[in-house]
Amino acid sequence: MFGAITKAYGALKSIAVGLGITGRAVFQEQSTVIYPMAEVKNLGHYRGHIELVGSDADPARPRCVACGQCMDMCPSGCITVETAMAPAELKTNAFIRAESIMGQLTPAAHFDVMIGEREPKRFVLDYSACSLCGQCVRNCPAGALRFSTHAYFLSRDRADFVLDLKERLAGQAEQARQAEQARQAEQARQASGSPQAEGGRTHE
Amino acid sequence: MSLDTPLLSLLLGLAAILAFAGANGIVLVWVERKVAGRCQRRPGPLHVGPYGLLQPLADALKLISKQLITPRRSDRLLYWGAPLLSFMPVPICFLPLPFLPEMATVRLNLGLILILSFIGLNSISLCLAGLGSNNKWSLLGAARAIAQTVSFEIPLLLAALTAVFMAGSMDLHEVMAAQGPWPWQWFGFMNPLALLLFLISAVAETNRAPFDLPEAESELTAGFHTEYSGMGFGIFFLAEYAYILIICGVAAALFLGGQQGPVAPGPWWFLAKMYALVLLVIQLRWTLPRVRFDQLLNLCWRWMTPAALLNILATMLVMLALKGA
Amino acid sequence: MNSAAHIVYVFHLLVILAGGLVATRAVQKDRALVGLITAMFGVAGMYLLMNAPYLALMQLMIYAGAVGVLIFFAVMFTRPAQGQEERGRYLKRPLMAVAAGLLPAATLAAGAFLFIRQAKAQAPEIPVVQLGAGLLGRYALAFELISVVLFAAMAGGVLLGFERRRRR
Amino acid sequence: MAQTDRRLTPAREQYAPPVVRTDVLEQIQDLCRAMSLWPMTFGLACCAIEMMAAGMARFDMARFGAEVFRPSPRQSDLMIVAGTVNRKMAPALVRLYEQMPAPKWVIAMGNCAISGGPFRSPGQYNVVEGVDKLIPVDIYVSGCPPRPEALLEGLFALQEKITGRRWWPNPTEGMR
Repeated sequence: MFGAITKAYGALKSIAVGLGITGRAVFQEQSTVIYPMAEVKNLGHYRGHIELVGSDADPARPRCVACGQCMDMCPSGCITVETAMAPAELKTNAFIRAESIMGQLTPAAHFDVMIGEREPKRFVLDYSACSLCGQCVRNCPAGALRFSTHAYFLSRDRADFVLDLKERLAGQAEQARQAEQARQAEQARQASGSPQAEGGRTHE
Repeated sequence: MSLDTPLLSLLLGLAAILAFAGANGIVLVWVERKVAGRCQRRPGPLHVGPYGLLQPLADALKLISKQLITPRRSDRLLYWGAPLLSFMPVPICFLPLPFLPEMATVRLNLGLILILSFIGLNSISLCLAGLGSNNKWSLLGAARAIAQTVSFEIPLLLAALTAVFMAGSMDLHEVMAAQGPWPWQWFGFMNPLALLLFLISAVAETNRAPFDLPEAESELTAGFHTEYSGMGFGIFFLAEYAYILIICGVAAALFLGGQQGPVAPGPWWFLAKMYALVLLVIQLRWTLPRVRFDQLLNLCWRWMTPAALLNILATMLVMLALKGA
Repeated sequence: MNSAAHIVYVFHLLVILAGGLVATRAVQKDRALVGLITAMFGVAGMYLLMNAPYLALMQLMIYAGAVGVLIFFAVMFTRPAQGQEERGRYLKRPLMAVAAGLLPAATLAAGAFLFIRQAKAQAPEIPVVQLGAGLLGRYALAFELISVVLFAAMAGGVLLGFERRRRR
Repeated sequence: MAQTDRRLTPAREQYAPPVVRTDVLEQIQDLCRAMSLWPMTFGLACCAIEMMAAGMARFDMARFGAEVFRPSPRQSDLMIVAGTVNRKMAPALVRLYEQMPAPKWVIAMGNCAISGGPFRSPGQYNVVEGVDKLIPVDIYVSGCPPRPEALLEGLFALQEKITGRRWWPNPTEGMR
């Protein structure tokens, strides 16, 4: 009898404790990001699909030397690089050493690529097959690949996920150029008068 | 229920009750989702209408416009009769609830029995849904619903009977009148065990979590309403919310003094108590995990039924002693 | 009795008859049970018409609510596979059904005619207190006997069930 | 591999058009449908974790009326195919889709559901290369897995597809 009463008391107490927890949660601060109205802050370390990196001289032209290492490395075969000979004026005498994981197993797989000899005609990424393993970025000898923060990539058509990264790079360079122009115009306007607090968006 | 009641006022009353039940269902769905969100530190429905108030409306209209599917080889009559039967007793159950002195169109001296007997019919509709769907999950859900409601009706009735003994009447108005305005004059304060038993078995009777075994989603897909799409499912939910309100109203009248209150007694006290209990039931759902079936039946037969019997005995003895003194 | 009461009476009568017909004639057991519960509702309506609301509600609560649901429980687990319902025609069965129906009808009729009284236009409603006093006082023995009979019937049902299972 | 594989039978559509049909009514209905997309509790692989995250406190799909994860296909409007669909799962997926009452929508979430993702390779015998071979897909949300907000964006895109306009501010505008 006494045992039953203590057991019932314990059960009721646990219910009360549970109600207390949820009851307190009602008045606590909510942990929700009101997403489309407020932006998510930790996108900086999101690694989306890969992008080509523009060369230092011409941001619209990829750094890629079309060695094909990324194509070899990709476990799901989602990268296709079509190679073309680069214009003669870009040709340098520097070499970089391409080394694959496979190369670590068989040392004979090292090979040297001349910078500026070849360039990608098309650099096609089928993002819908990618598993974001990052082997391509890690193994690129020319440092020509990076991860994007393109986190919200969706479409009504499956074919949209096949990206021509070279075209994208050109578009991005154009956008960056326009943004730079706009920024310079703004600076000029600010310098001429009406100083304004600059409220830039922090994340890329 | 004499026959000389003018038909028009009867129809008007019925329409008012149905409108109240429908509006109540819509509001309670919103409240439930908001409370669920708040309990988990998220806002709940927010963007559809101000504070998400139009959310249940959108849901209702969407449910109405969904395709209605009758499963092949199901029993058409039972299948579509079940949701209707689950909602039909609702207006009758609202009748004896002491909302307003005038609005209680039929002041039965058996109000409590009326409510309890018609609430019991809900389990029949669950059975019909389970049998009519021609679906194993529905059948199992219906079987659970029966075992659960039939078991928990006993402590529910015994706990209600305790309050009836204390008041000496089955009319909810008279039970209310037998209690005083202050909380320590309420039956729930004088006899907290009865209130507790009544609330627990009320939650079990209305198939709410933590006793929502007839629709346990992790085990039975959606239990007895697995096969119902669109408004078939919507009516079940409307009925469920109506029953929650009714049983909380009964608890408020029996144990919390109903319209009696410290300042300005009146129907608002009753409404406030009823909705406070509904909020408690909703919060319970988002607090406690679902019990296992054997735990459920053990709780009923090994704990609550003996406790209710002992409680009713003790109440009688105390009343006799008080009478003798 | 006014005409409205007559209409209601006929309505309840029809409900009872229809329910009974479905209960006895339906092939599927679940439909038969729905018929039975419909008939119970009709009977409850009759009680209400006779100004005995307590009895009517008890009829709903205990017979429609509890007993009907328990029969549902039994039906649910004895349901044969689809299309394998028993459809055999036996001569014995209707005879037995008629006999089973006639016996209580005859007993009731005999009682009614032996102890016939003038039907009152409007029966007075008997308060619950009086009902309770009667059941625990004057009619206590009859009340308990009914319980014993019910208990015996239930125990018999359980025994038969065990017997059948053992034979399998 | 061949399309004649009986385990890769696409879903059949059975849908009776509504009896009453007027433009205004249709618009109101579409709005209501878009604002209460109840998804089915249906996760296949790791993307399902992100789907759950989208329903949890940080992102809270409930704000758009889409938190009612229904366990029964009969009561759901939206099938979020979150994860790898393999051939053994394909018939179940098709059946669940067929059991949903019209109107119904599908979001293919994650690269596996879109195209088989990393499992797509010549000669593989196991993974369905794209759930659109089985059921009609409305919105593809790419990623491996997509972020929870990306699923929310997928929900908005679906709402846009249903009603013809985007209802919420669009922070992804500059993100191309």
